[in-house]
Amino acid sequence: MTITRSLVPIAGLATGLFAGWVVFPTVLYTTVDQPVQFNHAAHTGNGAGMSCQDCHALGQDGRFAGIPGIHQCAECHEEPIGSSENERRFVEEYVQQNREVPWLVYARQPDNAYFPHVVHVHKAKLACETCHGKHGSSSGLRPYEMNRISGYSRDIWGSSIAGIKSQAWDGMKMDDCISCHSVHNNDRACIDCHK
Amino acid sequence: MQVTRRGLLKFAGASAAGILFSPLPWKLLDDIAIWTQTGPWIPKVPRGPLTTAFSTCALCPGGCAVEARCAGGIPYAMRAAVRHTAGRGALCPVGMTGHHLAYHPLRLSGASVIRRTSDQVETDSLSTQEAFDRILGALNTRPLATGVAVIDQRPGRTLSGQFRAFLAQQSPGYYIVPDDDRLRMHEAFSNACGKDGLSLGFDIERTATLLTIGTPVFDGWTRPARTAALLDRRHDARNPLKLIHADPRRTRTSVLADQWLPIAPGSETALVLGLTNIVMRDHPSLAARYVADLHTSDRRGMLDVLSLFTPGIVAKRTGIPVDTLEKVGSALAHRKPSMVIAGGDAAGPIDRDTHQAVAALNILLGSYGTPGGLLHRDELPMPATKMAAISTIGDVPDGSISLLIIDGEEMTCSTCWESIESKLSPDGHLVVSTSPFLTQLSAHADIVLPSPAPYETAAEVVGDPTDTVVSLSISTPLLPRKQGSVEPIELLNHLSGESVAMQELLKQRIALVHARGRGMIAGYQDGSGHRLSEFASADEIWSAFIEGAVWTSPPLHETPAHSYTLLGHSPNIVDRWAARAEGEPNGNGADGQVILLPTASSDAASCGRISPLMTKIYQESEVRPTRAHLVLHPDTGRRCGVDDGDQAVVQTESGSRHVTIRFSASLMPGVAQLSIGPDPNVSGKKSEFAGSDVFRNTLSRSPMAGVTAIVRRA
Amino acid sequence: MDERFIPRGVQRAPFWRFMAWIIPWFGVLLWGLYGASLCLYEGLNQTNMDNRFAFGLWIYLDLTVIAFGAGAFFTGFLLYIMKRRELQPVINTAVVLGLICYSSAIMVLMVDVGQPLRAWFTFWHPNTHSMLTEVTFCLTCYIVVLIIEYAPLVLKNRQFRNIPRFLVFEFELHKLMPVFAAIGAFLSFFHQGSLGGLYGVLRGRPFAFREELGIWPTTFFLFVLSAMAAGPSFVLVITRLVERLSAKRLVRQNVFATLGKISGMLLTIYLGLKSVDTLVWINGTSPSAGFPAFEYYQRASFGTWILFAEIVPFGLVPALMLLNAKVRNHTPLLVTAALLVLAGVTLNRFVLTIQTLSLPTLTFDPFLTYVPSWQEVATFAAVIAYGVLLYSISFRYLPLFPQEREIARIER
Amino acid sequence: MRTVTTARSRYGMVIDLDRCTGCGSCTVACSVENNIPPGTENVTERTGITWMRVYEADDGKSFPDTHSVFVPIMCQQCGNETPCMSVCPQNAVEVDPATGIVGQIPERCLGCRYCMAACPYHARYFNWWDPKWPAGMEAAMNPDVAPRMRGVVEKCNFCQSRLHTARERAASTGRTAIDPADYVPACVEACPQRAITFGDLDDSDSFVAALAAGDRAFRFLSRIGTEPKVWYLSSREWVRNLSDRVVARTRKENVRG
Repeated sequence: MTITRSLVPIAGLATGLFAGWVVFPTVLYTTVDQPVQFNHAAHTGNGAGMSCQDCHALGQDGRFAGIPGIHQCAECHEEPIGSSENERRFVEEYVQQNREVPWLVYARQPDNAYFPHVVHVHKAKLACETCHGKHGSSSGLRPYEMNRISGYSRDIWGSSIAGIKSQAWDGMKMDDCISCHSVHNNDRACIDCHK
Repeated sequence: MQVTRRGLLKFAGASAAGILFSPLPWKLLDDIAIWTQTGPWIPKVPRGPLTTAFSTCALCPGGCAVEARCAGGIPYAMRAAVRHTAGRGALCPVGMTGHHLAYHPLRLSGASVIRRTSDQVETDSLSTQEAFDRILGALNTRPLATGVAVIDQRPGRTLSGQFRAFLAQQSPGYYIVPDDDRLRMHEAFSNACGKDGLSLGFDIERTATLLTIGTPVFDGWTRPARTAALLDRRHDARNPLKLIHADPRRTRTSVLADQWLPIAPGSETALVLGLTNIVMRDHPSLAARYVADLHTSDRRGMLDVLSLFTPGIVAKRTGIPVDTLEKVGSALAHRKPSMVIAGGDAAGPIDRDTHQAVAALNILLGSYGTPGGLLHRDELPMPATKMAAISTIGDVPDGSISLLIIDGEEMTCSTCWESIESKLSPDGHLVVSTSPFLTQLSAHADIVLPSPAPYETAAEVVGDPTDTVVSLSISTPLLPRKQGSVEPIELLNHLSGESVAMQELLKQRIALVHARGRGMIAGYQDGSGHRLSEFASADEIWSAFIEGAVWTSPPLHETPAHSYTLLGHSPNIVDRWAARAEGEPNGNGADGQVILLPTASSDAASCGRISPLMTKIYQESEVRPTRAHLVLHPDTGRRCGVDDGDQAVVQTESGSRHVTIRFSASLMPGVAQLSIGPDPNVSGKKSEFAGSDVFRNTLSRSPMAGVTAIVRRA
Repeated sequence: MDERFIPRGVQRAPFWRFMAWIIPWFGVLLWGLYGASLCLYEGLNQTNMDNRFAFGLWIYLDLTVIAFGAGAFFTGFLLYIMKRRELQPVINTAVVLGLICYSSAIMVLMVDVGQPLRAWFTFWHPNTHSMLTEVTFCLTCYIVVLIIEYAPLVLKNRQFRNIPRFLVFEFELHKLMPVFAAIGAFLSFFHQGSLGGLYGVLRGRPFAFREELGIWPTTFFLFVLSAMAAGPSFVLVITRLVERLSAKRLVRQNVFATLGKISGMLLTIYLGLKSVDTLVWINGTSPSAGFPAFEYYQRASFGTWILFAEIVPFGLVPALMLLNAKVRNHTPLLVTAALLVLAGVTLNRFVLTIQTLSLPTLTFDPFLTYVPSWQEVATFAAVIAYGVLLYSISFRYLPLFPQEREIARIER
Repeated sequence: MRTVTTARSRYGMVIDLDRCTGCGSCTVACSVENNIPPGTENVTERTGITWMRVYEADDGKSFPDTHSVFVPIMCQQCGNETPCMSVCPQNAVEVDPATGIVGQIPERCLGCRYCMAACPYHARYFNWWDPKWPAGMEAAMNPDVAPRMRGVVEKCNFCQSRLHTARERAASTGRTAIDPADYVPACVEACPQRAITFGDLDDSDSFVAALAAGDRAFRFLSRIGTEPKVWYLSSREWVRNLSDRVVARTRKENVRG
């Protein structure tokens, strides 16, 4: 009898922990598939041999171009290369209609965050992988996980719901910016990274 | 096991504790805080490559060069192209927001029929073709002896020429332009010189003494770059500018002038004639030079009438002390070059008799045809031949128009609907308007064909009409043209059965300019000048124009006439001038009576639609007064029984309006100032078109004369 | 109907009369909550505050009720720390009043800020230089203390007393009360001061700016003193009001006299310091910031009378009255004096919050006025209704006045 | 280990009141640049948002002797005892040590408006309404500046987005310091009368430092001791006397700013 009695609070505790650690993250995020699949590995390294900068270039004025426009894809993909269904759909629905692909950007920060790629690449000499991980050698695009409340990509928070960072590139919250800036910069100000 | 209340409580308590030891509450708190920053109700900024494009602002004829910063090809900010000759790095607030007009909430989305109820304007859409057919029907089936008319809000464009060519084929066809100060000034000079078709510009950049009779030189009267030049001229070491501003109203120009002559309302003719008298009396050499030697045909009459305007009488009439008048007269006579400019206010033109007096004084001062004075402008050739004569609404017989096309947004408030209404045929008429928005005039139309908004089409900019330099440029399109908009030329083509493209017409005009070979083309980025001969063809100039270049031509050096008729040829002008020596009753605030004076900024904001963002200076700060505020001197206000901040009603013989009282001790006692400019507060609301016109039928008088009004607490 | 909840040995009005009293107040509360929810949902554009009048009725209300609520901490301090046993009969009512004042201040603040969902940022990213941080921390801690102080009172309800565990818990809490009273006194001391410092540090508002003593502007200390003077007066006035409304004697006359005496003494000290402070400000602080002090009093309704009123009729007069034993033993005069004290503190808070903002700073600034919107007034009314309701319920069901039963027995 | 120390500067502005015509270009350019939405229907001069605002001030005399001057007022970027920064309970206001710019962080702000009460220049504005543009006009928003939400305070920050752009440009060309020509706030660029000068006050070669040291220069409410970094110029004595109240002036009634 006493055992069953003391089981009640333990069951309650377990339920609470389960709800917080397991149910909550699944409910919090919604997953969306990318409009088209993209194989980074096929384009870089041993694939087509391109570098990150070939598509994600820094402009003359130092502004980062972000994801290339459809015209840039069209330079090679005017006609389908290979016979995959994804490729055919990509060429027919986007390239030939000159429509931009509404990519869901894993690393996209909200409007109020300002991140100058050029300063980090040219001045701080950071490699793309430091922040973007092995995205450049991935062979497909995983589903985009969006926080239902804040609208952020899950990549901003990081894969661990507890916010524990396993890799340098896993999670890019303000604290992550600060942890690096506090080491490398004497004069820090909010307006350095906020716009 | 039994479920007890205690058991449930324990379970709930423990799970709450469990949740506390999970990320749930903490991450939820964090995410909710982020949600307050990124919620879906907060607009997202556009993304896309950042570029710049050059164009010309077409909101007013000033034609300032603009550099548009674009994101993803859509302009998001305008700034003046710094090194460009037109604009010279200066833009007015209206021009800075020209790219917003395409998104104006009151923009018409397609051809519409307007329905008017007692206090409301509503639109029903119809297809462009239907609208064309109805207009063509009205043209073809119009009652006998009635005519077609076009009111051209912005004369001098190639399109204006096409309108005139079309009207020349109609019988009768009236080509009507706003009856503004420019027109009246040219009439006055033409009268005095016995020459027709004069086109004069004001060489303010070289003037040493400038007397402005109500001309709002610091309030949107000309390009901001010229205003800056005026300020620079003040600090000119050799021959600094002295600006004297005569106006009963306290405006930005009154504030910024070197000297403000707060003349009694309606006394501007007396002031001009009084100054003429002083100049002739104290400087007989001037008088001899221009009046005697040059065989002025009416010397006697002039001298007779001037004898009525002794400094004492004028001082009494204008409220300006005698010694001030003497000093101003002396400055005009001695600090050369000097010039007198009258009118140019968006609130309406000054009457013709005053313009005649101003022309006489200018001739007397030797300002006509002299650098620093009034110079002949080059003329822009027009590709059309056989054009209808230029007339004003007053020239059109009553009840004679059965089809009226009102082109464009009104630039000044000088043409009011009341003056048009009586000209329409009582046997049926159709009024068509081509404006992207409903404005004061187009709201009275039957059918609206919305023209493209600024920067949606290649628009021609013919240059500041007050400048001595003539210019021509193209407002390069920066935005995709909105579906449903109709270029006025398309309507004209439909009516005349032709099919000319606007672009071809523009090129024809450019070819004519090219053929004449006068002037320079200034490059779009650095403003570097190129002779016309450097361009092989009109097409090449066109390409330069599309990239933001401008053609400019300096003033012509024509010798002044040898003989003047200072009284003009206007019959009985002497009598009418003489009558101006006596004062009109001034509003003293007793019984709430004041003289109500209209004010308005003269830039593109005066009557047309402005960017929604202009609430910043019209409503969210006190930079520009809105129609909602009546400004008066505290003494006047108190005599009217109103206090600062009160809600009040101002009533004239033509209407009444609810206003908020603003006191300002810097205003002339007995007058009240009310803006006729836009009021973003009522923009698009019923009240905008309803009974708001306290100045109705009175704008044909000088804006400085004002109207009698009663102010009382609401 | 609800007899079984009413404390033993006391007489309470019949249930229907209680309801007739409660329901209108409940209506006011609902109206106020509607106004407040409009402000939360539509935004603060529902108020008549603006960029120049960034603070309005609500901040004024906050400062005033918190000054009144000072009775709670100060009575607790006197009773538990200074061992003034004669205040025992009013400690409960003081705690309830304190709880009402503080909780309503916090609720109004939540409506007043533009982003209540982010209000916890103050705890996460606190600016230790800000008086408002100090206020926020102290208020939050102190409201917890007040709840803990209120809890044993709730547990004293007849029905709760039947549960033995509650009885034990209440007893344990009682033993701890001096500790909480000490914590409460400490926290209150700080935030009453910080509320004063809130305006005293405004360098850009020379009307409110004061020289520093230590790290705090003088208004810090003046606020503490004036709140300590107002607190007992508020307890006195409310207790007397409840006596009148319920037609019962609740405490003995000597308790009123003690409260009055404490109030009077503190008010006297406050007035002395306030006068010195005012003189220093007029002759030193303000002119050296470029603002001749006489200018402040040249504006329409804000003449020097306001300064005079604060110091003489609402300061000196009640102080002298309360220091006089005869007055203290004459209830109507005593209540009048206490009301004057409260009026003085109200006026002081008004001057500091509203007059400060309406006075121009830049030479071409206008003098501004502000009239609260109905939503602001409704929220204000909701706070009063909330207070009346909480107090009425507490009075009906909890043994607020230990002396009541005794007095009733004697009188019977 | 700290490896990078940004070159320090103290940005400031000088506004020539003898050249200001009160046209409002600066106000509008600022609003365009900083994504300040158009005012709502019932907005007034007391509830609107105008980071850069032109006031009309006068010498206190009555008609016809009144002299007026137009005074553009924005955040004066106080350098000492910055009133707004010290009062913010949650560090939503800060003075950038590298530039001296007083920054307002809307994401941190809880909308208590204490800073607005603290600011003697009335340069801080509260978002009384949700930010809203007419349909479609969001396309004309500046991509470099994030819009603010309802319920927070905002103010001039010397166009920090343009500072960002200038830094990017410097980084892309390998320079450590930005080119002064690359960093010009929108109001400075927009002023048709060239009345506003901007630059590093600590750089003794800069035009702005020379102007601020001149005889015509003054600052508003200088006696409060907030050390603003915005200076004003005028050769008219009565205009310079507008700086502080202690300069005895007979105020006429109801003078409006």
